[in-house]
Amino acid sequence: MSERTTVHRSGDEELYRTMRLVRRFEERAIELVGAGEIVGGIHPYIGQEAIAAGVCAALRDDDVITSTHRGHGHVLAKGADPVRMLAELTGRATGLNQGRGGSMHAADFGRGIYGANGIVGAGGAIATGAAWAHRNAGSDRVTVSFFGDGAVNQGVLLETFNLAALWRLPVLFVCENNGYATTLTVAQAVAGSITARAAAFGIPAVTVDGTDARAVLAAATEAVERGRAGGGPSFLECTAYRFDAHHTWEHKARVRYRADDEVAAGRSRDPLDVQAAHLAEGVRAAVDAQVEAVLAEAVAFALASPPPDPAGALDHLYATGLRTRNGIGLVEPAADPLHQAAAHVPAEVR
Amino acid sequence: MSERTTVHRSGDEELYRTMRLVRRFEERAIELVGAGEIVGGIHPYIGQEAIAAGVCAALRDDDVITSTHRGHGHVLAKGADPVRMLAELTGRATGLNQGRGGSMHAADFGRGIYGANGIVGAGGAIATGAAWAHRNAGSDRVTVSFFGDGAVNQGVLLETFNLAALWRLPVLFVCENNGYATTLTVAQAVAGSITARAAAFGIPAVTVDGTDARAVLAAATEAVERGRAGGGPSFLECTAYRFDAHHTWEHKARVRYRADDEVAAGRSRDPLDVQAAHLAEGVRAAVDAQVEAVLAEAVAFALASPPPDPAGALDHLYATGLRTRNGIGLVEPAADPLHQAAAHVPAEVR
Amino acid sequence: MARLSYLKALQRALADEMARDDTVCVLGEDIGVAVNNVTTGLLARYGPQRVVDTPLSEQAFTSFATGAALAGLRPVIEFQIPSLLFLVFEQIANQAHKFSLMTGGQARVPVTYFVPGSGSRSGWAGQHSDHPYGLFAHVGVKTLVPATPEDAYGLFLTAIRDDDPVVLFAPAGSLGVRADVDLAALGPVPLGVGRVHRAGTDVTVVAVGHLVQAALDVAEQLADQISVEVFDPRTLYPFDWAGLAESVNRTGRLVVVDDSNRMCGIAGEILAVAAEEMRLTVPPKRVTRPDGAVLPFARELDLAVQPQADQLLTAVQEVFKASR
Amino acid sequence: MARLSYLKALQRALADEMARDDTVCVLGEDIGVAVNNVTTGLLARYGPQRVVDTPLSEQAFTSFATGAALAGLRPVIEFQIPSLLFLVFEQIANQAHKFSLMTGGQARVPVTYFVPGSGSRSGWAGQHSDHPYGLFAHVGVKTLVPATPEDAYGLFLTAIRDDDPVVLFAPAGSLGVRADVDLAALGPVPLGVGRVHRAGTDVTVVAVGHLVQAALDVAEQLADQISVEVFDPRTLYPFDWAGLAESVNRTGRLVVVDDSNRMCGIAGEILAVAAEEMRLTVPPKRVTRPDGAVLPFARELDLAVQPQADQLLTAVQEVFKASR
Ligand SMILES: Cc1ncc(C[n+]2csc(CCOP(=O)(O)OP(=O)(O)O)c2C)c(N)n1
Ligand SMILES: Cc1ncc(C[n+]2csc(CCOP(=O)(O)OP(=O)(O)O)c2C)c(N)n1
Ligand SMILES: [Mg+2]
Ligand SMILES: [Mg+2]
Repeated sequence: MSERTTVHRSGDEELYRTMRLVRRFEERAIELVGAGEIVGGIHPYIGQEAIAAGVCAALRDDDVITSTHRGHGHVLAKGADPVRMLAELTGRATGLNQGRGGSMHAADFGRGIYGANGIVGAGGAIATGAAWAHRNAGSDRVTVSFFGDGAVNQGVLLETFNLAALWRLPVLFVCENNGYATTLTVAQAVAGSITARAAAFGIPAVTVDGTDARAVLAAATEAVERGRAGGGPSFLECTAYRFDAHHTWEHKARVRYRADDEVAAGRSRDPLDVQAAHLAEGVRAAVDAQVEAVLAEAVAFALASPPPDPAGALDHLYATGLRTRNGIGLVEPAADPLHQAAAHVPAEVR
Repeated sequence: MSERTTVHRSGDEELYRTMRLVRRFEERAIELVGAGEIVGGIHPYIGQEAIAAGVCAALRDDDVITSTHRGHGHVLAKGADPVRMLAELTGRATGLNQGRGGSMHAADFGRGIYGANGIVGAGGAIATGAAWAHRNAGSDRVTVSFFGDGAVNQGVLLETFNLAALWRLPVLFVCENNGYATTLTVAQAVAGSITARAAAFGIPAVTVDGTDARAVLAAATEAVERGRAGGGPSFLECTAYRFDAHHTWEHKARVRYRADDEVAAGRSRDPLDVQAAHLAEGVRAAVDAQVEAVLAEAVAFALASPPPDPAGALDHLYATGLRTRNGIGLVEPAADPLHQAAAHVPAEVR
Repeated sequence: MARLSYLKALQRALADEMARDDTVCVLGEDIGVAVNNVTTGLLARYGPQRVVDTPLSEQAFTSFATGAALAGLRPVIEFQIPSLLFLVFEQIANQAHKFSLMTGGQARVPVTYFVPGSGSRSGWAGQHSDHPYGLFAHVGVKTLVPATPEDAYGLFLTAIRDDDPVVLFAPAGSLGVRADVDLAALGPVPLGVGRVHRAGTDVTVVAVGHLVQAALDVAEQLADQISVEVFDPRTLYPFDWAGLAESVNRTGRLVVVDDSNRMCGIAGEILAVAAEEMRLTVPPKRVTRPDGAVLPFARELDLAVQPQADQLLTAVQEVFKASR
Repeated sequence: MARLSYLKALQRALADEMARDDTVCVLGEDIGVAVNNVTTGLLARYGPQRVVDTPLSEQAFTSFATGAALAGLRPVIEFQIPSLLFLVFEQIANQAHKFSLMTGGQARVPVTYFVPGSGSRSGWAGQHSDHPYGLFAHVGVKTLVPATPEDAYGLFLTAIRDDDPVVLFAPAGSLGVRADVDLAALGPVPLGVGRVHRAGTDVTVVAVGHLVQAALDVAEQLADQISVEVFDPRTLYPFDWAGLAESVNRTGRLVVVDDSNRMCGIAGEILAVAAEEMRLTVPPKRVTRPDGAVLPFARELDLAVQPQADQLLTAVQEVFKASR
């Protein structure tokens, strides 16, 4: 592992810190959904924290990720500010996306987070194109695309495996197999195996225990190093169990698709406990307290932040600042004077 | 092989007859393109005749196929009337599709030919859905989907492999690997191998010499019998060389992508010669003469047939006979009084 | 008379058609447990041969339905998100829609594509809030947007029985609408026949989907000043041009309210035909989403991008006041 | 002055931009050997890093271009068939188009999608003959349809330099158009600025793409009876409403000719805006493809479904004769 890649998040304590941050972020977010402060609900990441933490600990700050509808874990683990992230979820002008994206589109381009995505399987090709741009620019940056088990049935993702393999691109495909795509089990949805799909394109594909952050980190590190060294794409299937609902609407409208004892068994192996076992006496409690403070600040900041001004509803519709007609046929001036200058331009490539 | 499946086209002579019919049909069609009688050109099937002949010889009349942009071979081998087929290519009212489809959409539902298709990879899911309908209706019909090597990079086809495998449907995927997708070689386009893509979904996948009709027939028969018996989908990669242009436009605008000696080598193994070697003395000449007569009739019939009446340009736009506005905003009555009754209703399912 | 919700009407229509015709089958994601409350109970009743929980392979299962339809079935596909119709646009517009003409009438593709919850569901943001009915009308796929429980029932029936591909949008804003209906009188609603929900003499308001309720509210609010006729096309394609002409030729004044993008949307088409063929006495108006709209997440912004009742009210007043 | 064909203008524009800006790259099928004669010579000059022959994976390479654009490149994608844009509608309309707004302006997606040979190429039949520009205008993706060699050059440049996704249609009927141009004066053409090809005072004809030539022919034929102004919007979205208003407010009479489906097409939008905002003195008309058109194969049928010059001529005469 080169020195530059040994980032601060890869120690046992930091892995645990990331996981705890994600866990408590989700728990607070679920409360805010219940309180009506987060509109539209969320897809909680609880139970899968070791995957985001382990994979992102193998990355440099300038590496890139694409995420999913269940994206909070990835976004936080890649280093987005939890305070601005929560402001985004609560639809505030101070949010990562100025309140324009919400849970399913949270992004932080400055940290290589090319966004959560509302369409299953859509991030893979985007990640692979970014990896290609970086490679062609002579950079050794690596891109990671996270997706669920449901995504391996999406044509565009399978097409993407071919492009990545054909052109030996520095991309790591991380499939989070949490057993379900909403209510459909992997057995009902996937003929053959998940790793076989990537392997068919000649992509090295392994399965790791996605509840063990150390194991995930080790596997991801190997894959990321291979990509950085020009060895092409890799595929990692990380198994875990989704502790909570597919989406918070399930909290109200209970749909029956998982037996109670299955859920209990799934929850019995908590990835946070697995990781905490590696910590010295007292560390867990100290980290937990730090995380609590961060989240208290995040909630306070989010709730105190102003909502966006409706006059700017169409700001950023076009990166060039083009204004077209509104719903009654008028062309309004941009409410946000910065609308032309805000786009992120990656320095390395241009 | 059950008695019903031993169709008349599966003997050596009949295999040769089918191949010869396809070959000469294509050669006559190319002449008609040059003469301006076939507008828009064709994708010649020359060099691949053993594949259509061998696969279709394994099928019953009530089995179903979907075809491609390079579809004449499949359509003829499955039993469409060459006379009405040529009338279709020349855009006549007497054509299989009443002149509405042309080369890329020729269909004959009465013979289970669900149509050539202008979009690469599009037939696979259609074939698989038909196989599902038949299976659920208690029929033992099998469906074959033909496609080229280029199609294994289409997401929808890869998705379809999963559905077919998951639901164990009686469908045979036939990939005609003729070395090129237009100008792109298989090596440039396909990471891993073609058969590995199907195998990844648990579909039995084999490669056969697609210039040897007997070999194709044997492999197809095994796969078709498996499907008929409830054994699920199969995948057959048939290798061959495209003797002629990707499309007849190449005859005018030469694009360089195949070396002359490669083309010469490819053409040196002619599937018609391979199959003719199995025929008794004199048989080849006799069959050739019969085919010549059929095609002479086809050309004469096509050229003598009337073009469709422009007043009926929108006939069949809707199966229900719905008429909507034409290009100047008027609703014209149907020119074809049969427009409501023409749809093919498969008796077995309804 | 029974109280029927729009959502229950959809549920009932599908159940009734499956009982009546055993070639009707339904495919979609999570329809076994009926996450959208339309396919409730069907898996238990009809089994996995007719009620198919699909993997997340929208393109494949959409053309799979085409193949099944060509082989004689009448598949219904439930899509969880309106923008999934973008993903299968090739399969609907370029395959299913074209089979009949391209085969010279040999084939028909009776598939119903339906989206329970189209348009904005607050907080679902940019990729889950589209209302792409205009796209289907443009390519010529039959496009239905029922606004009431009776029409939800009747148009769903009609869609399933139709021999062509049909897209049915059930706007999120309509799912909760309730009405007192005579269950025995429910039946198919013909394509291309609009419905006048409220008669009026001064201004014709054409409203699509959930905006029919908004239009009725506005009409009521203005009742003492302006007599508003509320016309619901019910099926956008084919469209009831004759029915609309009857109304507009009487009122001479037209406002359209439509929750889809302005540019090349259904509202524009309606204004165009009115300008071409009807006796407008003053310039017509439309209230729509903006050009190229992407719905922002925050509630304030999301609402600001959807057509609002007060905009409609203003437009009606302006059209009424405009001099001939 | 040099004689420049439309096709050569496209070729030159792409070559010039690749030379000027090394973040410009091009992806597509068979572009290495340049089957469409636009990417001619580029592979040899710039190598496979910037000129990428892609497998038949349109969805993946379209979003791949989005990713590359997010990382700082300016990809251009050549599509062999107009209906391939149906196949990638999700990737353009739901991904590339929405990134800027959904990320609150963090991201931009400067990708150009271009189709050399849109509309009917005789004999290519139902799935190869579409003109789906209206779909992109509806969802709000910048949509360009140049009609002349200069505009093909200038708008291709503009598309590539634009920071948003842009779709450029080069109609099959335009590729052979030639003009005498001053090569040194060629340059970018702004979005949303139409062009009056022929000035006139009686009737404004708006023509899109290759139909500009047809409109000019009709104008010439009618020259001794009717003074026809031919307005070419050049960019359908954004549209030059002000430019059109200037013309229509002068003539008071409007005919639109457009080779796309009637329902919810660009011609309808133009009529709608004219009815709302311009001083029409008589009802406007449009000549288009039929509703829901699928182009039949046989030449006679194919032609019967496309808008014809004689239909335009009749429409202009009718609008001219109509009483105020
Ligand atoms: C292409 C697509 N199809 C359907 C949906 C609706 N949907 C959202 S999440 C989801 C399940 C995804 O399952 P998986 O990929 O396993 O991820 P998980 O939710 O388990 O994290 C579905 C069906 C969607 N967003 N995109
Ligand atoms: C989805 C799609 N992409 C591109 C095209 C344009 N096109 C037509 S045939 C062809 C090559 C197909 O190659 P292959 O599948 O190997 O079949 P072959 O032509 O060799 O028979 C291409 C690129 C198309 N028709 N459909
Ligand atoms: Mg999952
Ligand atoms: Mg090939």
